[in-house]
Amino acid sequence: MSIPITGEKAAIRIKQNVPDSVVVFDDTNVWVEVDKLLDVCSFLKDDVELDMQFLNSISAVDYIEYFELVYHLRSLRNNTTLVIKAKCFGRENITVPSVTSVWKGAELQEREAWDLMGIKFSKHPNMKRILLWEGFPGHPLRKDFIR
Amino acid sequence: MYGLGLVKGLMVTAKNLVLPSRMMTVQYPNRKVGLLGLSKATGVPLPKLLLKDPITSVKSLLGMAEVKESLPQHPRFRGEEFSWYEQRCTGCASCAKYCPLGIIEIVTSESGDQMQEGQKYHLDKFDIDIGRCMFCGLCVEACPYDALHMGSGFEEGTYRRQDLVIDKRKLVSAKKTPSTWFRPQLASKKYDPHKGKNVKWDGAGRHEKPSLEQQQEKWAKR
Amino acid sequence: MTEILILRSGFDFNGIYGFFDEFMPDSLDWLVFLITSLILAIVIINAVVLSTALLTWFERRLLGRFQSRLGPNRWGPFGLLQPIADLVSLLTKEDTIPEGADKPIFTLAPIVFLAPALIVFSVIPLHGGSFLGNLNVGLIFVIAITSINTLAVFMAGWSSLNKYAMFGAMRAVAMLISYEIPMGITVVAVALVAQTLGLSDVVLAQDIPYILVMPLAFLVFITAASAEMSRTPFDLIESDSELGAGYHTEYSGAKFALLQLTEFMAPIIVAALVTTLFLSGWRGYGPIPGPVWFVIKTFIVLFGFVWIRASWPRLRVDQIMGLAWKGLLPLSIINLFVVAIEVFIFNPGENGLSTTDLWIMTGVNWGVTIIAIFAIFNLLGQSKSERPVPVISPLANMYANTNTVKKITDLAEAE
Amino acid sequence: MPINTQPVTINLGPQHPSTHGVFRLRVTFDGEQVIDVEPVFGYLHRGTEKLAEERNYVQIVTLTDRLDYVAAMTNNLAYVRTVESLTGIEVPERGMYLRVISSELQRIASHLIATGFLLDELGAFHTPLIYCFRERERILEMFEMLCGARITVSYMRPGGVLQDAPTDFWPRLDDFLTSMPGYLDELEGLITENEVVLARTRDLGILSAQDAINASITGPVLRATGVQWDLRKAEPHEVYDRLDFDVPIGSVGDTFDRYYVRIQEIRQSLRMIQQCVAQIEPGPVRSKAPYFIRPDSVDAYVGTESPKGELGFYIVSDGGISPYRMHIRAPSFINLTVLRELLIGWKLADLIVIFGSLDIVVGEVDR
Repeated sequence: MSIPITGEKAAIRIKQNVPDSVVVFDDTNVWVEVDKLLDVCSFLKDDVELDMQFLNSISAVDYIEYFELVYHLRSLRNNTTLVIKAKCFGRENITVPSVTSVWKGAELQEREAWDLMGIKFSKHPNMKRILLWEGFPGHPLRKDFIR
Repeated sequence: MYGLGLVKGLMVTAKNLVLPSRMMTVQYPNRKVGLLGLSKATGVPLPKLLLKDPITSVKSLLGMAEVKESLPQHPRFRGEEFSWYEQRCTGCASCAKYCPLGIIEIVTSESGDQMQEGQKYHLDKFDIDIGRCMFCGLCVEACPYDALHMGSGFEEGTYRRQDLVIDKRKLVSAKKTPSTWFRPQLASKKYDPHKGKNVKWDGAGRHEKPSLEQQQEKWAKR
Repeated sequence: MTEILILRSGFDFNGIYGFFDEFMPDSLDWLVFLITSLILAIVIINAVVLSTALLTWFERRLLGRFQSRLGPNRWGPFGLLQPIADLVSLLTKEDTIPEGADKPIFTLAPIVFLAPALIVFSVIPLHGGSFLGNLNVGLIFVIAITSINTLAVFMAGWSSLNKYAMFGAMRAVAMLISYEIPMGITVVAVALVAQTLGLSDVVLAQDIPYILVMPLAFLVFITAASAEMSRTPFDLIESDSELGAGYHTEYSGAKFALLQLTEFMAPIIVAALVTTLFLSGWRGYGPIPGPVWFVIKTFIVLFGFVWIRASWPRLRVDQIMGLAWKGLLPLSIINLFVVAIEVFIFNPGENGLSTTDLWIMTGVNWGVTIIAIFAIFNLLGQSKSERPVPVISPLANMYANTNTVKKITDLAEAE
Repeated sequence: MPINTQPVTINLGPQHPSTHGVFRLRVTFDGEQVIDVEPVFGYLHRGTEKLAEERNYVQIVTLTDRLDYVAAMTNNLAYVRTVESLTGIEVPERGMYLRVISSELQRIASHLIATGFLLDELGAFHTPLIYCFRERERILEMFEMLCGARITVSYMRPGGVLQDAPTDFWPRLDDFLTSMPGYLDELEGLITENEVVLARTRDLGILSAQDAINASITGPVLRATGVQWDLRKAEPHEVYDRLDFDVPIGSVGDTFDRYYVRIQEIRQSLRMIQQCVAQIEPGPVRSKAPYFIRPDSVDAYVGTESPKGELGFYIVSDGGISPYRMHIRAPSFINLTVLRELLIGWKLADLIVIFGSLDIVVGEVDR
């Protein structure tokens, strides 16, 4: 059975190696600073103990006051999972560091997040709309999207 | 190696060429039959058929005779032509609420001055827009009185979209051959809707409608 | 009816010319010539188009049965009128020409495509002679005429102003020209053994069918011929899964009907040629007349084509070119070389090779064929089919943190 | 001497026989060689994630049918598992067995389609495709017995499956299980040793294990690279931990391996169904669950091994009757990450074959 790494364990490990990155954690999730996201992710991938070599999925959730990016990570070697979350505040011009350089699998998912949720990823190789056409007004998965 | 795999492939296709039992075609709606097939399909013995209808017999030898064929369907098949029993329906509109697409439109009015349990609303309108229906069957699953059943048909074709809206009049006059999907009471009776037997409203439900006395008794207890 | 007329021996150019010449004044020789040509043209076109229609039905029914379905059976007895229904459907469609197309060439291409296919039929000997009588350069004539196809395909693809059509046309030119060469070399071998270039004479020389005498030549010829008519596994000109339709992407209506007609005609031509060159043409046994033997043999070859079409996938463009230059060309040269030596040794006189000579050649050539094919296969490297044994990558371990492995072993022990 | 040609850009799709639906590839060719590929998504975008926000938890089951429309059962399974993990609804034993049986049948059907269309793209004139469809037809007939529909099944519900299998289902399943290995052998006879297929698929579009993991590839495409990773073993859900089965892997990671892994997985699925039929016992198939499910405000992500790869649902609930946000991790979509790297340098004919071997369904790519 895949064992979810507890937020506490992961948070301690991350804190030790990437200072000032963890905002808060609970049983299953770790919230990290948006600015440190790339550092945290590259640490998680290269770390021997956590070894999160596999990016499962990137989801973006609109909580109206803020957007939350959810990274579901998996270690294929240790058969463990980890959830990293990042809150980004504001409605317009949100920019989040892209993790494409760490996991190539993020490429299409980040484009999807930009297209449907309007979260821009900096240093993404091809930051274009993916499912909708260029010039589509707004981002449909936002809660305030009215057609 | 050395083309042997290619020869093996040729053998597989040859095997399928000579084995007619592997045929997957269903000749819907008409099946071409030979002479023997014709006598089997019509149930008329061969000599009698030859005497009685020589033209058709010759046609069948030429491979031009046809008999009706329908696609094989399980009794559980979820199809259109909804079977709806007005007698069982109370107008609770559960089906309309459960429909993921919201294509069932129900308008009711009070039928009595004092609505009590078991008493029913008067249904002014019961429309199902099967042009948008995806036959998921959630409405049937929702119906607490087993009033709405899936049908078994699949051959609806019209020239206008509006014609696909089934209204109350059509529902009442439609053939009542409900599918046994989510209706174990019909499945346990080994009912097959494709045989074309109509089911009356009192045989379609999981439970009988309570009598007036029972209702009054229950009402009085509260 | 027309077919029976054709099959009567003497129904060729000279026969008809003589028939009309009897009651026409000498000054009207040009008219007699014209009338004869017209009659021949009408007969050939009708016969060929009818047999092509029959072939489309035959192929579709047979493909259906190979694929365990029925094939067309609705229209007419056993679906025999299906080709007519198809034709009506195609002819009544709108004949569109793309906006930017080169209109004259676009219109001309189907005609250029169809004409050579029809002309070839005038020299195929059905019984003793062909429509044109016994043409003494029949082999060269056939090879020359069929090469015009390449031009027509390129015309169609180029003038359509469609990239898919262009792809198909470029592939066609590369492939058709490559396969001309092994095909020509094999035909030379046949001509060597038969000591003639006339198609009827080739049949007459076949005391033993040449498929037995020269199996290698037969294999090369049939492979090259299926490439020439672009059938599976060489159908990349119009590979439907890659190019949609290839060179005839933009064609519709009557023009498309012509292209399709020619395409279905090609197998008949090839099958007739194979019958003539390798299966001893109209020669057969028993009371069955020659033309019937010819048709039977042709349909056996056609059955083979359909069978292969139903069974094998398509090769890639570079593999097809590789097969032509690395596989078929050496094989055809080996065949020509061996046959030439044999013919030199037996040194046939006026009457050609004797039956004994042919039997000896058969024995030698079968050995050569098997050795040559093995050698070519080994050289091309396709025989090395061993694959590495799968090794579980250490990058993942799905049994970590789980006792599934233990459970399964426990279960096995318990049993 | 290098021949300089002008690059040609072709729009493969959205209407093209080999793009598995309405998928578009903008390909630049140098002669026949691919020098650049740009996939264009979105021709089948229906906004499933947005639609799910206004439907309740049972109604969404009908939406999941339409994601990967050749494998609706596994979509249902992935979704209801997420809802169960969100709410803690228990599933009765027989319901779990029926789930496994139906989703393994669906896996066979989906792999048959993948194999058939791959061969179709190789240029076999529909013969393997029709043989595959012939066997798939029997699976669809069994689905019709289970739930009345063949493609859009909507069979599973949070808390079990909708209905028990009818009595005539089991003989039909037995018949299928006994005859299917023979048909598979026949299909393999047509394909696996065929020189043309081998010449076309061997060493074509090789994907290394490292790249596959880095690009989040899952499913048979990942297993073909030699990575033994299967969520049915790694995260045994339902009754998979009681079943004995192997996880087939490929050796090179080329197109042939992707095909062959699928064929072997079909055999493993048959094995699993056989064990399920032996183990299943009478009982309820669906536990009592309210129709309007109101989970606590939590989120849950559950990945399930679907025929295409890991199909994951991430559901955020705000306590209402419909999810606050539902995100779908679509395997077909994410497997396309490596498309560009796989295709560049190959020829047009190879492009079609490599693309076909990835086995995408546009309903799932665009959602």
